[in-house]
Amino acid sequence: MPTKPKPVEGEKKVFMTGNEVVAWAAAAAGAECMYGYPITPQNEIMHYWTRLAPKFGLIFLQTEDELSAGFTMLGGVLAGRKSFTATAGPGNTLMQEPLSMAEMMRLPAVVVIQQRGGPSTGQVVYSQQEVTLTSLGGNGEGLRVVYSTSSHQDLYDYTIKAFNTAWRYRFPTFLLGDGYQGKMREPVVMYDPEVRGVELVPAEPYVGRPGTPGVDRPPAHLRNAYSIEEELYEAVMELVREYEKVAPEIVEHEAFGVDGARVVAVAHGVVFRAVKGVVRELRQQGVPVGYFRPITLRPFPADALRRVAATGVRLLVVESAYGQLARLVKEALSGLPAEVHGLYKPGVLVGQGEIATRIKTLVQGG
Amino acid sequence: MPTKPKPVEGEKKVFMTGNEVVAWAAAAAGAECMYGYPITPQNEIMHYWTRLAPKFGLIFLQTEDELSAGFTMLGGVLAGRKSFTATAGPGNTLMQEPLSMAEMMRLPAVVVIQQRGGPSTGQVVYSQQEVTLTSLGGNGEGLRVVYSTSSHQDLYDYTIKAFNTAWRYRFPTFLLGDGYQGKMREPVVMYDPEVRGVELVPAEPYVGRPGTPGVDRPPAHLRNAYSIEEELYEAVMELVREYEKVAPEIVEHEAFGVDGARVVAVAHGVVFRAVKGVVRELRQQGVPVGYFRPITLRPFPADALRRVAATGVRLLVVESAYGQLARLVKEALSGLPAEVHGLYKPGVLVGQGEIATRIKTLVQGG
Amino acid sequence: MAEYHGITVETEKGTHTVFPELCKGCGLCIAKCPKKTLTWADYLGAYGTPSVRVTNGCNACGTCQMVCPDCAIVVVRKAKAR
Amino acid sequence: MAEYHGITVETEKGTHTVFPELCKGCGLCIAKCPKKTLTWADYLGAYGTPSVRVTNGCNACGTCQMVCPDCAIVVVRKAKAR
Amino acid sequence: MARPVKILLAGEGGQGVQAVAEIIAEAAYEKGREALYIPNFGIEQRGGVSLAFVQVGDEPIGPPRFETADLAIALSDRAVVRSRPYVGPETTFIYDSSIGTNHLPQGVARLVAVPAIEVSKKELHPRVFNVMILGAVIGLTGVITVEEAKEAIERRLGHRFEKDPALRELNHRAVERGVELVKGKL
Amino acid sequence: MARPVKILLAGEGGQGVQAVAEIIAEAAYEKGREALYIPNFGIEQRGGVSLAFVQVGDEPIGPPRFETADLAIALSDRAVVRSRPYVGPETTFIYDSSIGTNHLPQGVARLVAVPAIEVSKKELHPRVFNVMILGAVIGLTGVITVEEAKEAIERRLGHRFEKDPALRELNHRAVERGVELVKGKL
Amino acid sequence: MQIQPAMPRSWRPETKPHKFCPGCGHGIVLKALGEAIDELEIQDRVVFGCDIGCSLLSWDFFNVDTVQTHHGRTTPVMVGMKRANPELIVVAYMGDGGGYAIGTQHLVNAATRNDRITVILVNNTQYGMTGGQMAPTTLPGQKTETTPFGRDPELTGYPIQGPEMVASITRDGAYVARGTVARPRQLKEFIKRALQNQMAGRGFSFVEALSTCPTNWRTNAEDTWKFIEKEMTRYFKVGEVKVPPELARGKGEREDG
Amino acid sequence: MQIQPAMPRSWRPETKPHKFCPGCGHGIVLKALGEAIDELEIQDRVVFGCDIGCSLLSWDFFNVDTVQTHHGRTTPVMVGMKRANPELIVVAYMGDGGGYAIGTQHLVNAATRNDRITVILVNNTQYGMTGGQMAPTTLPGQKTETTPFGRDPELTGYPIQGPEMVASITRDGAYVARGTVARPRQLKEFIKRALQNQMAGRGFSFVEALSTCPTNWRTNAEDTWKFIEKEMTRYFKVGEVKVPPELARGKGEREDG
Ligand SMILES: Cc1ncc(C[n+]2csc(CCOP(=O)(O)OP(=O)(O)O)c2C)c(N)n1
Ligand SMILES: Cc1ncc(C[n+]2csc(CCOP(=O)(O)OP(=O)(O)O)c2C)c(N)n1
Ligand code: SF4
Ligand code: SF4
Ligand code: SF4
Ligand code: SF4
Ligand code: SF4
Ligand code: SF4
Ligand SMILES: [Mg+2]
Ligand SMILES: [Mg+2]
Repeated sequence: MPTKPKPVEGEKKVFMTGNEVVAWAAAAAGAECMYGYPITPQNEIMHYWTRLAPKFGLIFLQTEDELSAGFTMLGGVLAGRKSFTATAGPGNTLMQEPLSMAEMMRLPAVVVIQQRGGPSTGQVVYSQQEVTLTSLGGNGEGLRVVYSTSSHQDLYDYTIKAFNTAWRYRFPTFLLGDGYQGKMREPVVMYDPEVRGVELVPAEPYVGRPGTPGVDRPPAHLRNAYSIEEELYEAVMELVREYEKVAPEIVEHEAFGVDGARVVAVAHGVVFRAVKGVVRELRQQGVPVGYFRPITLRPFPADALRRVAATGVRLLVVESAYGQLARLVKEALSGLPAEVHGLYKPGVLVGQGEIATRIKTLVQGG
Repeated sequence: MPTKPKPVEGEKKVFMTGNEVVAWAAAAAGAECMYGYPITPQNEIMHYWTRLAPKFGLIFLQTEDELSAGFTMLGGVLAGRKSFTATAGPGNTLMQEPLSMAEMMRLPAVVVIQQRGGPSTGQVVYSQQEVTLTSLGGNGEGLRVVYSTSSHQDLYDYTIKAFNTAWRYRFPTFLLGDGYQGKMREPVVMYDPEVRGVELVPAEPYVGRPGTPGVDRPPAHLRNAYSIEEELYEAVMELVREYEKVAPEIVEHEAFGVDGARVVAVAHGVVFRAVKGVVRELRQQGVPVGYFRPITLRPFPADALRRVAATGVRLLVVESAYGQLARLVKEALSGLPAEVHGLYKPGVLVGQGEIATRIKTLVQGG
Repeated sequence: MAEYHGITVETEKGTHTVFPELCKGCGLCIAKCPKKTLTWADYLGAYGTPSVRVTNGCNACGTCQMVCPDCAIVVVRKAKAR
Repeated sequence: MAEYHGITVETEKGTHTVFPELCKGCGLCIAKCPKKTLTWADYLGAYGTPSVRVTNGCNACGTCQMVCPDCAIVVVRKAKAR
Repeated sequence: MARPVKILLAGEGGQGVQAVAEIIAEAAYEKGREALYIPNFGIEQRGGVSLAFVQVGDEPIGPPRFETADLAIALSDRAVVRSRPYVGPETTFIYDSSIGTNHLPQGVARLVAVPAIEVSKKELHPRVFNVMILGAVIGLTGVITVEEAKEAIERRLGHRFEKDPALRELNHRAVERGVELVKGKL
Repeated sequence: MARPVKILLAGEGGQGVQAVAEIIAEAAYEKGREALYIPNFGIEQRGGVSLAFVQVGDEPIGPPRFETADLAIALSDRAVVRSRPYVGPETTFIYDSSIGTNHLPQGVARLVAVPAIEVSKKELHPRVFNVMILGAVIGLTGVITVEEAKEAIERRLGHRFEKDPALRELNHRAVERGVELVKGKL
Repeated sequence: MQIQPAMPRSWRPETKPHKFCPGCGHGIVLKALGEAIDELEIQDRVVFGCDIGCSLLSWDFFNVDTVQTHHGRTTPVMVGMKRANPELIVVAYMGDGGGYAIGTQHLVNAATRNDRITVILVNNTQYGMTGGQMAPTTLPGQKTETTPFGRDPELTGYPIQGPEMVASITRDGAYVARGTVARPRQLKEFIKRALQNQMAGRGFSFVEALSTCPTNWRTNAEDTWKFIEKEMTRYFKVGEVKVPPELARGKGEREDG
Repeated sequence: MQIQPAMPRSWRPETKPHKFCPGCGHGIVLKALGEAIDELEIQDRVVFGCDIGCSLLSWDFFNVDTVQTHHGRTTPVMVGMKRANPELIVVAYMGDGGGYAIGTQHLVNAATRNDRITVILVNNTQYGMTGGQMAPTTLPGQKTETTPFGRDPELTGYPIQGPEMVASITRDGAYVARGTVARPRQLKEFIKRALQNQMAGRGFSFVEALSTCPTNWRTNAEDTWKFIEKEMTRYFKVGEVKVPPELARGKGEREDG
């Protein structure tokens, strides 16, 4: 669609809510369709998208539920448009059905999750309780990519990256934020990806290519159902192999102060902001502490974390959930004698005071 | 309902399919309502239930989908009847929505999962790919009980136990089988639980108790939505505390030959049958190998497995999935230097030959 | 049961009582009153916004009571045959 | 494209061809034929069950062709004005 | 540990292999032995090859599907193809001599053609074809006796035999003829 | 690391605390400082107490919610109650002197009553009550200057001021009066 | 004691003022329901199920056993409950989003099965709780957060005709009506008849209530009434749509409020 | 070359005989669809979406781009596709379970929104693929695996009136009809008109096809025809239910097969 105006030209710094950032970033990433169902705290992504739509020729449909949002999204993908949706909480639970189809058929798609409190309706505000669901949901092996953001700049950068990852590798890709990120305002630099040298991976139609099927070209016959066990085994193993092949290209993390640390705090999302502040301050005070932030929760930066853990540090997982990140950490560290401690606050932000206290206790061997 | 005839009187040995076993066992456990939606390979549970229904005064409704099956089931539970449903694959994915409500509201419920191949529609036959989904599905912390069966006798015994666990502890309880178990025929002893001294935990109504609410008694005001973060935090932590308190009473496993073993194979479900045969035979041949079978996948028998792993054995996780059981194992063994190896065959049964070969290689240090 | 403190005004046709603790100041009653006899009050309602009060001309039709979503108005009509 | 091997019978009004490779022996055509001129054949169909064949009296109405779910029958009517 | 006997039956939808498998397993069970039977199934309601896995032994049976059959019986060309993954050097492989097949497995213990389709058509009745196969399995494995097979048939079809005693006779003859067919083939 | 200034504003739905928070954060941002603002929200669309968390500093802001405010302003009794978890020994706690409350926090750095409601009613107009509060925050924290506040107000309401210049005047007076109100209170 | 508010007996005074916004029609619908419960004297047998949507704000509204369920899922919860204990009189209370969007399959299938439950669906032409997005009931041209330039029927069709749809798939036992909070007395009568129909075991009972949402409509009281009385009724016809023959002959004729 | 089978050009011969059971009506419906595609010359623009249910067996049936989706979800997939590329002519093909049970919300809302898609729904009165359970379309007294003693309308109601329901919630642009495999020519005509209606951009097009399932009905050919022609038509009226004015005046009048 080269004639449409670019949603973001050049580069500019703005002050806005995270949900607005996502809407702009998706448009900047070349997304053309958003299909979605309202749920707090992601609603404003749809609100902004519908306002951008007429200006930039974008498509929007509010569907009848999240099942439909997910499946219409895949319809858009099949037709050759970069499509995405956004949801949260119980909507994320439902979203696993369409996303499991995307996994099996290896369809790209971008899903923004603004976590809220769970289980069930829970609360509409904030948590990190959708880590397991987003990383491993559905009746399969979790062959997907999950980026966990912790700032508006992340929201912008990784929304763009999510579209590229999804369309490059053809695994459904999630952007995992939360209600606080969605609703807060902070500065962010928006840019035209091309200005930064980020090439946008183009979308190709899966159906409706030129020519008559069976005459000029073979028909596209896309399926997700297999008749016998061995047939599916082959299909799944093929997916797994591909996933494991590309995982090293996708995986991302951020670490600080891990060399010589006695304690390394592991956190993601907005909790990471709290951890980062505490760790940097304690380091300045000379406390031997570092942090490790997985940016991709799936694939998980296991190798990098294993290298950190192998130095004999104690790990403290800090999260607004009851051990969901910790589960990924423990899996990653299998076979290593590293202690993994947890500071779990499902549904509430973890205070910097308690993080500091806990770290200090651990440093002192408590 | 003391006037109704007992579905199973005394004790008797029969030869039937696993799905039929489940229907009889549910009736014997005092279940009164089944609400369900067809899906292979669990259909016959409903088929048998509808045939038992008129004889034993049982209630059945085929709902419009699995969401409805789960929520009608919870309606039955609220009205004071032991209610259950059965599903598989994509149906299990959808079932997480109602089950997350049960978790939040601490409602008992029994859900039979006959796993099939995934992700997506996959195949309708067999797999162990619903371990993560069943143990940790939904937007929460996985506060539920999962029994994994590996024989018809298990199906009978643990169906009865599942109802008792659910109604005693008020956590939703899953019976995790698979299509092979559902469709195969083998001998099983059916019995009236009371004959074996198993007391059936009674169901109590949550609504419609005697008296006028607000006049004779407070009204039941049951909710799953909370307004602010701290309120939900308290509610979730209360659930977690209760869950952790009762977990030691619930957790179950089975082990053999682990003392002095160089390799311990870990497996559940029908794969365990294969592992058991191989391990017992190798043991007879003098190979230092044992097995560990988690019967509850959630809560996971972590302590027991840690004791095994602490002896320095190598573990081999064998499963018809790509590392789903292994993930639970690795989490459980956090901090221990035990090697966890995997023999993963998503969607197909693992052959005894390859299990034996792999074990021998590991015993020899390969 | 909680006791509410209504502000009762005797009207020609009966009494008109407003319960500021319940009134959220939505104005539905004012807009719906066929006689246009309701107006904003200077006492505040439940949310600290102005409540309502009756002025002259109320015919005790009860419409305001009926449409109030918060049961913040009670209109009592004088018994006719008295 | 695969070539099919039909068994063609000349009837009074035209030709009647059955493709056993396609025929699953459901019998829908037999039951629906207005002239009751179709019957089980001794050649087998796609699933190893008997296929069908036309007997005397076919009026080439094409009903059997129309209702066959597997396109296993072709009826050709002789051009009238010949 | 004594291993169970592992039998694979494979045929077209209408050939009745599932009934044979069920009868064998149930008869063994009734006789007090351990038994397990599982059909294959897939997405289609009809049209595929029908496989039946039967195991009979004296200790509880292990996994429901086995890697290698002791005895495999394939009754159509497609059935031969579908059986091959379950066939090994220890397998006795039986197939119907009337099916034109190029897919016979190599390197099995024994490869035996039996004219079951022909015999059932000519001597008995096509409808008892599968009962003859039952006889053949019994003849080859001895997992149940002819008597036990007859009792199992009686439990299944007794109500029909009431009305038509000749049918009983036909079934009995079919079992026996099946046993005969394979006599000396091992 | 220089810590940001942490401001909590709490009021009833109609009192306009979110607008104040937004103006402060945006003005700080425009001035090139780091700023973060987040409202609280819950299940109800209306009726609850409205909380606003604002942070202004010179380095990127940490978590969006803080444990302890440097400055907390509560404008109703319920707001006082909801603010208490965010109040500590370092907190300057401001409340409106007209609200009858028994819930004032103890052990804070300073506890200051300001007659904002009364002044806004009597001297200005109830609708600029929140602008006065804005002035008070500026007066107490200096996170932005009066000039910057006025510019921020201009960006928000400029289109309305075009039609009604008196309104601009009123708003400016309100900011200034807010600053005055707290002068010397620290 | 002074004059006290005329709350229905079945309301729970401890939780009043309730949690709905000023001028919200939910309050009027729930007053009608409360009065119907009082008049039928069934407070001890009613179970009230509320959806997610603003209806959830009524989870502690009544002195009646209450279950708050999931968005769109109140119908199946109440169906399962009623089938498990037919002595209960169950009310499924939901919004237009819950009933006509995410929960349509439940509504349609409960209606088809003629489940003996009473569904009260509050049609406020949008999604109240989530801040005012389009609903299947949104009027052509109406601005919502997801139709910021007005709902375009070319793109998203016309407002769904819920009671008419339910009528098209039910048989004689069903009761179907559309009321409005602008006529509270009639609305109460419809609700009462819907409950009576359930009590008589005849069948599925459905009342759509046109309702106000000044918060998301951004209307003052005057415009609120205008929207519900003039705009909404252009698309939604108020009245009984289907009345079982027995009920038609019985008491409880239509009254206008 | 000898006489060759009269397969529609758009069928894919490589996958024939197809995977449906002997006597399955799906084959007749798909022949009608294939012929309609041929006659309209749209093989290069059609995208065929099939549901889970026996309809999935058609995932490689046509020389037409095809997507097999999830149970009940074909409607949204095709809606999303059509909106993303309106040049495509999309067909959502599903069973009565997929359309009237698990996917009702999608059907109802796509109809309400007047989405420009064509839905073909095969009504075989039960769930074929899973072995013959009750569907919303099961006839009173009909035995299925989950109504082993016959469907009892007191417990589970009467067969759903799908096209009538769709008609009740659509406006002028929609095309709604019910055909039957017992009248293949008429069925083809209905399907053709449904496609034409989409091509003209008028609106939602819906054809329910009464269809046979000898496998689960356990009927021989004689009884199969009897059931569809005599039993099913007692509850399901064959014919056009809603025809856009433009289409009514146009070509393609109803023909009986
Ligand atoms: C599965 C799921 N999806 C979305 C939501 C978010 N949500 C909560 S209420 C609501 C809409 C409410 O609208 P309506 O049903 O019309 O009720 P109203 O608030 O207008 O009374 C939505 C979409 C949710 N809670 N659960
Ligand atoms: C979510 C989900 N639930 C259940 C199923 C199992 N399932 C597959 S097909 C089917 C029913 C098919 O019936 P229908 O839609 O009427 O199609 P038919 O086979 O009769 O043509 C069901 C319930 C599934 N695949 N996915
Ligand atoms: S309708 Fe009720 S709440 Fe609204 S202003 Fe009038 S009295 Fe107050
Ligand atoms: S009773 Fe009638 S006239 Fe009087 S104030 Fe109320 S609405 Fe107006
Ligand atoms: S209808 Fe077709 S498939 Fe069926 S028997 Fe006749 S020719 Fe064969
Ligand atoms: S063409 Fe007509 S008459 Fe001839 S066999 Fe076919 S159906 Fe019968
Ligand atoms: S948002 Fe609308 S529907 Fe919800 S409580 Fe407020 S006024 Fe009522
Ligand atoms: S089961 Fe029924 S619907 Fe499915 S393919 Fe067979 S006959 Fe057709
Ligand atoms: Mg609404
Ligand atoms: Mg069907």
